[in-house]
Amino acid sequence: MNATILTAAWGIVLMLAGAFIKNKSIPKYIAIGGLLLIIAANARELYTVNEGEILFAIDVKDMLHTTAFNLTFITVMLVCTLLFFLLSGRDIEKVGNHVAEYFALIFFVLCGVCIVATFNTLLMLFIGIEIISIPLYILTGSDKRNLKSNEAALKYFLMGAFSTGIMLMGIAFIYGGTESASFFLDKINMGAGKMPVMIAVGLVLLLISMSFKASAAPFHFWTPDVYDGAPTVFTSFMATIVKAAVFFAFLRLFEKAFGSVQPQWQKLIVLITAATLLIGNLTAVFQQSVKRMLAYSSIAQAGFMLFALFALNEKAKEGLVLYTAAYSLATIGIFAVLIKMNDYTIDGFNGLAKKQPVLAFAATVFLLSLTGIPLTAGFQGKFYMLLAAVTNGHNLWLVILAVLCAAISAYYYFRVIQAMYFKESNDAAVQEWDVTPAFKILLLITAALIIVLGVKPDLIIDWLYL
Amino acid sequence: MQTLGLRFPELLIWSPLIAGLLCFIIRSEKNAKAVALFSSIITLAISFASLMYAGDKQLSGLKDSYQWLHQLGASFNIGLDGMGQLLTLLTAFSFPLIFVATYNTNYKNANAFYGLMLLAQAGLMGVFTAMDALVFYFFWELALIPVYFLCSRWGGEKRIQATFKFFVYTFAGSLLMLIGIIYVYLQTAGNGEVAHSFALNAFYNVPLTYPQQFWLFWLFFIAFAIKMPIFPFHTWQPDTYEQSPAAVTMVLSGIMVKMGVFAVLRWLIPLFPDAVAKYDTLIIGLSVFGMIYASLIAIKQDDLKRLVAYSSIAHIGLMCAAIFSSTSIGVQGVVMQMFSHGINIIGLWIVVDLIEKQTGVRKISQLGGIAHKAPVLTIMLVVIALANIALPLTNAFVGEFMMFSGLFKFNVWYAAIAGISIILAAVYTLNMVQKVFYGETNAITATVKEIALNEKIILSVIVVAIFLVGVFPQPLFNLTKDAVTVILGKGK
Amino acid sequence: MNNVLQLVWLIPFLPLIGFLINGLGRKHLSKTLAGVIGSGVILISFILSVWVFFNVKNGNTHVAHYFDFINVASLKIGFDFQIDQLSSLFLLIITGVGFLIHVYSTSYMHDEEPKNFAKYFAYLNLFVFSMLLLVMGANYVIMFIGWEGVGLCSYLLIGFWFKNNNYNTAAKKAFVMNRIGDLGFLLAVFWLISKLGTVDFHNVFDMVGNNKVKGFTTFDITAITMLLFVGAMGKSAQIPLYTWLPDAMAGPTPVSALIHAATMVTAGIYMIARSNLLYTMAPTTQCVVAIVGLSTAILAATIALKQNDIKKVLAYSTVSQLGYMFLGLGVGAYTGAVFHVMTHAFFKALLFLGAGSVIHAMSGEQDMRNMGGLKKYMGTTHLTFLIGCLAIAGMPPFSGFFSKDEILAHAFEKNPLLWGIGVLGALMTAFYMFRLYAMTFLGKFRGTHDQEHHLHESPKAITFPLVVLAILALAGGWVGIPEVFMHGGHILETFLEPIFADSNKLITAHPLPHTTEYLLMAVSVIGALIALVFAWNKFSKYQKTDVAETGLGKVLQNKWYVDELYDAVIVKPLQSLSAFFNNIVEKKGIDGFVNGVGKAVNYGSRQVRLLQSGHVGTYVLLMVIGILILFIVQLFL
Amino acid sequence: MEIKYYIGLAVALFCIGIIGVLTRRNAIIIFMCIEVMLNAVNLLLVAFSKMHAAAAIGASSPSVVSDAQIFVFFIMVVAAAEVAVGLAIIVMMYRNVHSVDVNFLNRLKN
Amino acid sequence: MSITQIVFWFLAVLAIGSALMVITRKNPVHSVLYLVVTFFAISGHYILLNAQFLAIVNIIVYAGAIMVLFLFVVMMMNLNLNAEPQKNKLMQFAGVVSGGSLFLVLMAALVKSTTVNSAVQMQTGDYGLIKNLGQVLFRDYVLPFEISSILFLSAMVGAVVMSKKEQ
Repeated sequence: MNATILTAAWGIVLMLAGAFIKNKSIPKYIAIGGLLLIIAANARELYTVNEGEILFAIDVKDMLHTTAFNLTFITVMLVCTLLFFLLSGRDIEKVGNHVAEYFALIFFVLCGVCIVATFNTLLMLFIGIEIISIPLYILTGSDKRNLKSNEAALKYFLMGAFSTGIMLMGIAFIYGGTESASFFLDKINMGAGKMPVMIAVGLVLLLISMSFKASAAPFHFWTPDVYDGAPTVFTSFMATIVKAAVFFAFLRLFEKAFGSVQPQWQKLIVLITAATLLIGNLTAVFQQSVKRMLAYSSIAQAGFMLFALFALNEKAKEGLVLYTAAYSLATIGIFAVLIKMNDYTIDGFNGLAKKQPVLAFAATVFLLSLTGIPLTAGFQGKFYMLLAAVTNGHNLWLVILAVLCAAISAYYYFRVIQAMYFKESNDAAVQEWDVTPAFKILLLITAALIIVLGVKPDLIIDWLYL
Repeated sequence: MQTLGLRFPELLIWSPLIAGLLCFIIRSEKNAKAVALFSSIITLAISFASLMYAGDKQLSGLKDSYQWLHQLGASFNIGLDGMGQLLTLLTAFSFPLIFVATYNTNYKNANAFYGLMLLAQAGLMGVFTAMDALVFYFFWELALIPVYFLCSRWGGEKRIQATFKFFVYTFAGSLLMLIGIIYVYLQTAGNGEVAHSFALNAFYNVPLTYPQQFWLFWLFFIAFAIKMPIFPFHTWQPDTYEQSPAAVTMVLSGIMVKMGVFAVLRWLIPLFPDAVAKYDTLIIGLSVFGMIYASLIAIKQDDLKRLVAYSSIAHIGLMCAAIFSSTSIGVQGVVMQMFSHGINIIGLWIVVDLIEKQTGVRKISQLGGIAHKAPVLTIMLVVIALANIALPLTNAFVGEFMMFSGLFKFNVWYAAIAGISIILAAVYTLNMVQKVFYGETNAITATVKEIALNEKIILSVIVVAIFLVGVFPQPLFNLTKDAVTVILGKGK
Repeated sequence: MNNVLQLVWLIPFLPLIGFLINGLGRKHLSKTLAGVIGSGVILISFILSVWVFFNVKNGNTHVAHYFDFINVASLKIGFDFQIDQLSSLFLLIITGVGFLIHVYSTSYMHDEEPKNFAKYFAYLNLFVFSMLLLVMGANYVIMFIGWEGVGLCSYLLIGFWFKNNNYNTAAKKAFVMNRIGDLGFLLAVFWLISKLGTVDFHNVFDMVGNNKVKGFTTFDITAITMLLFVGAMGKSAQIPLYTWLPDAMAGPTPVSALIHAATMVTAGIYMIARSNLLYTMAPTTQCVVAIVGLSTAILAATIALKQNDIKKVLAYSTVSQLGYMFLGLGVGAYTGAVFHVMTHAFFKALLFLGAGSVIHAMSGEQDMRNMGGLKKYMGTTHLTFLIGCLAIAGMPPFSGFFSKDEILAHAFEKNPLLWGIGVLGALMTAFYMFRLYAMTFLGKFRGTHDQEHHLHESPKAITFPLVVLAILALAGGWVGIPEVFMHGGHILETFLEPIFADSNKLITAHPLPHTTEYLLMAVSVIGALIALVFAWNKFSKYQKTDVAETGLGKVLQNKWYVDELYDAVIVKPLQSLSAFFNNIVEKKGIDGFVNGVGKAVNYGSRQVRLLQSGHVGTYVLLMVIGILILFIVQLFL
Repeated sequence: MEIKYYIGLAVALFCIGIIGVLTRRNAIIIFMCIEVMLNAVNLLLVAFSKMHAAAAIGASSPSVVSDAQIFVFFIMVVAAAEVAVGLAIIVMMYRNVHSVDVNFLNRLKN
Repeated sequence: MSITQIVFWFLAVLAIGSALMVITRKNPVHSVLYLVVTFFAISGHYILLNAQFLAIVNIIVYAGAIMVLFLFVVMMMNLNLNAEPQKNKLMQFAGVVSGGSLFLVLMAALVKSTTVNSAVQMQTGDYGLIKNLGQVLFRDYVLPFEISSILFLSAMVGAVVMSKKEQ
């Protein structure tokens, strides 16, 4: 709750700052400061979650429901955002003139993230998703001169709006199908037993729209183009925090509202997961541009995250938080490195280890984490997901498929590592590196975080059940 | 609180790990070399010291040491039983050898090289001491990563493809094993606060139904088979050996390959007795065919490294077959042979490396007459080669003798067919000796000089070890007897 | 128990020491020193052996346990030595002949440079060590250790002059063929382990003899003995594994004398004599042994008829003589076989050394066609050589007569046909030996002039062993005078009695009537005599002709084309098989598959990415199709 | 009136919207089709609310009806916001390429 | 056939028909106008369901403000008739088929569905009146209301960022 309100408020603050402050580098500091504040507030709420004392005692009619679980998630996301600001803040300033507005929009998105992490009624879900999407349409198109950016924005917007329509249709059918005639998750949930057709229809439609937002196949088509077209900083943000939040919402919705009838819709998840894993990994193999490769890899990772819905048990929930944390950290890091490159193709990374050992090392850690090598957070995430899936016990072939796809993913992640360490840089033109010592240190910190999480995932998981 | 003496398992992991990280930090390459050598000797000392506590229940770590991932009932549980001690000893023994033998080779940014080597050592130590499935898996993967970097950074011409194939291959295998581990874990009965447990003895006592065993078996076996490697999962090996730098090849073939064999003994046989009973004929068949197959291919090889690689495949095939004969004598032989083979093959690699360094070629057909130029080298090589073909009174004889008789107990014909490989081994080994060392010198080998002192020392250490173990194997048997009985006790 | 049998370990240990000293110090030792050390250690162990022998003669046998070699899980293999009549006898032969040959070598190898000289003695000592291990071992494993050890030494010594690749190839051939035999031996050992759980001689014989073990059938015995015999085939150069021995002549001549005539090749006979009980209990095997032995004897003899290389002739004659020994074992004449081993050790060593001396004199020339008339140049050599020839031809009272005759007599008991063929072989032996003798020593010299002017009698170090061996070759047979001549004349038989006691119990002995026995001897001796005289006359006036051999002669000269046959039937197919594995199965098949997976992924990726057409319309269409599928799955399936 | 007619009507409009999205290339028209879809939803929600009103639950707790209608209200709000942004994007694109054809820009593919 | 039903069918046909016109017209301006018609028809339905507030909002916000905005943009770009090159026939056909089959699938599933109560309360019921809705909106739904203000802010910022000229 604290975070929800404060993020919104800080968004407005930044918006106004944009109106009055002309200096381009100020907004970043305002944003970082605000974010620290918000994290503190949220952390306090998390500590005192059992006493239930919060700064803003608004009676929200339980439309937003905060527990240690989703507060922890929010904290993780806010921390990731902080890292994102710290690592890529300077690059946000490079995108265009409206720096403060960009930050404001990001804060609005964060507000949406908080909402979808805590929503308790379909209305809030809808609004949350929208408040995430609309600023993103803009951020995607924020590089106005760049046609790629335009195209990405247009595609994203049209398809996003389309999926919104589908989601609303789903909500409508759910509403019509339940005797309780309510949008509240717990009211929708009507025990085991065959679901009425209307609920089923609504469920499928919701599933589809959420899969769209989570970029799960076959509703992933927007992802590569948008991630590729959007300014890289914002891609980094979209691909990590936003995606994570959507997944969290996805899980929350289907666990609270449809958890009791999971067996009836699990087959859909199986189909989607399989398709996502295959398409994501296969397509990533071919890519020559690292940026686009990461876009596809984000789809592939989504395939793994879908195991949370496939399993829908305690381990799955813990796993999702862990996975999103690991994935976000690594992706933010790798994008932060990517932004510094002149040449986004894999060959552009050739011999990076010689030119920028620190960047190369950090990038290696991130990539290893994404591959899921032990001692990195990525492994813990994958491990929990597999654990959850095997615990669930059905469709073990899907698990096998998943690990084989993980092996494929090693193929494209390691291509970058190979380029950095084992290939000689071919371009004679020496690029000037906009790499401050602070940046390097931050990268190393991020890498360290990943390894710490890889060794002791308890650090997060213990918070979930405060 | 354990006494210091019983912290040996941890020490065995920490000392190379810390030294490895140290190597990365220090800039000077000379010092890195020294640090590596020094730490590896320390590790050796620790490992020797740990022998004094052999068979100590506390040392064999069958009790929780550190809480770790407590929600999952995993704990950082490591210990040394007889088999573990033998293999940690092998690991600790090999690394100084390797470092000294390659002391004169100068790698570019050597500190990274030695750092990674030591990390690999730490990983291997972990694998051999793990008493907890999750810890085991962790180290199983961790041992792989540094080796991957070593190979593709300092390797030969086609290193990137070769080692990458190797990496993905083994990675896929171990992920399958991870699924298996998780599945078994979910069947285990945990203690009070957690539902399940990853602890070794929990795994040993897990009740698995027949059908479960039959498919779980494969999840584990494929991972191990790739690592060992067993025909037909072996094709990564010759390429990798060919492409890797000598020191790494030694680690790979000397120790890493043993990971697979070790894992089969530690995890596969005790966990899935019925599956083993069901599939033993099939797998022994594969292994035996693999032996003949590899030996025949070895005859055709013109590249020294590939030849040794294939001969190693043949030897491993025998080990695998002997394991699955699940006779105590056969398994005892395998444990023995893991140690012997490790030493011998490292010796072989050292010789191969020396030749390549001096002549710049590995093609058998281009070499010849080295015996005139470097008699000491020749004698050493001949001894090691003879050990490689398991001549009596060399270490390999004992192991192979027992493995064969175990195999024979299992099935006469398998033993007979497998026996053919010892003839073939003689053929290709002696061929190699003749073509490379005997005959007249040629343009390439004319310049060969006698080997340097450090190499002499190393090789003689190896030779002494070969004969020592070959004549007095009994101490090693006493060391590992109990471990074997445990394995097979579970297996029955 | 008196102390000497406590010291037996010294007998093999001393040669080992010699090996180490010569081997490690080979750079620093002078030739003389190396020679002295090399021969000295053997001499000492010979003296010890004599001592041991007389102890044993007083019925003082025992098994000495030193340490556990392997002792795990119901398998207990000790590092034990067994000292009894058989082993002590062999000890004598090995160390005795061994010593003489060492002495001989000191002079024969004198042209080598010091470090090779020392190396040579090191190898020789190592050989003696392994040979002693072989005969002293108290169980099959220790025996096997020695068994492979001698194989190794023969490999090293054949390839002693390793510059010459043909020699190396010969050495390799010897080793590999031995390995084939060794495999048989090993399998037999495994069989014992799996069935009896022990490999100690006395346990095994005890269990089997008084069949204490349930389910240990005649089949097992037959199988084990057969496999052991395969081992013997390899080691003792019997059909089909004999072809390595002639090639082994590449080694220095003393080596041929020691390893490939006197000692190593008789290991097979020793092993079978050692396990005589098993063989007696396996008639089938015995029959096989007899047949193989006999046919080897004949085959080798026929080949020897046409060889011109002096050492090759001796080599084939060795093979043939070994054949006789196996015939003896096959017909149950264990004593006879061992007896023949002994006498053969004497005269064949003698012959080889004599040949060596000739070659030495001819400065490396080995082709008899370039020799002749050496009689007047080298008296001692000639005389001793003649004695050797007479002995091997089985002329009474030379040693060969008694031993060979004993074997043939038993053969006759078994089956007259065996005897008949055996005699035929004996005649051939006489013939080719005297062909050899005549071509070498009689007639006029056919070599080049500088060879002729080099010709000289060899130094003492060479002639001394010749003389000693000649005496032995002459008198060695008198320890085994048949009953018919002198009652209780067969000292050897009585000495070895305890070894073969159990077998003899099983063999129903029906001794021949004395008349028959006289007849048999007469026939063989007269036949041999005729052959001898014929050869003498024919070849003493041999002239070099360059008309190529034709018909059978050609076949014999080419050794029945056996090598070619093996090459075509075994080597070539193996080569092509491995080529097939390497090029097709490995590269195309398995690796092809592995890489194929990678290629498939790449291909799939190329195809899948086409879905990403970049058109919103297509995307939405695909999405809608996805929606449709999900609906159908959810609502109608 | 039977609810199924409303369902039919709404679904029909919804599908027409989808078809429009599928068949047209003019960004603005596609956008309008999406608006049609949204309106179909609104209609359906209102119909459902009245259906529940007639049911027992409607009698017991009347708020359920207003819930749905308020939801519709919010949908309209959001739609308005979307229109603002959407048209801005389209206009921006038009500024750059002088076309509103969604297939005109096709740099991002594969 | 009561008057309600007649009205319902009339409005239904009107809505669907004009919707079809929206997606078939070449000229964007026509499409916009037909869309307005559709909205009016739907508002009619609202009134029929006695949800006056929504009916009004629909007309004011949608048919009014939003469509005007559309119209304005279309006019500004003055997209003439053949501005839009036709999609290839295959795509159009596929689109129609898939959309149509989606409709069929949904209906096939839904007609045989038993809902809590098949009858819909027409004309009566005052929940849809502004007074009630207003109270609910500002009592229970204050949070979403505020949040949606944030939504609007972001949309506003967005519009500014988008359309403001870079200097």
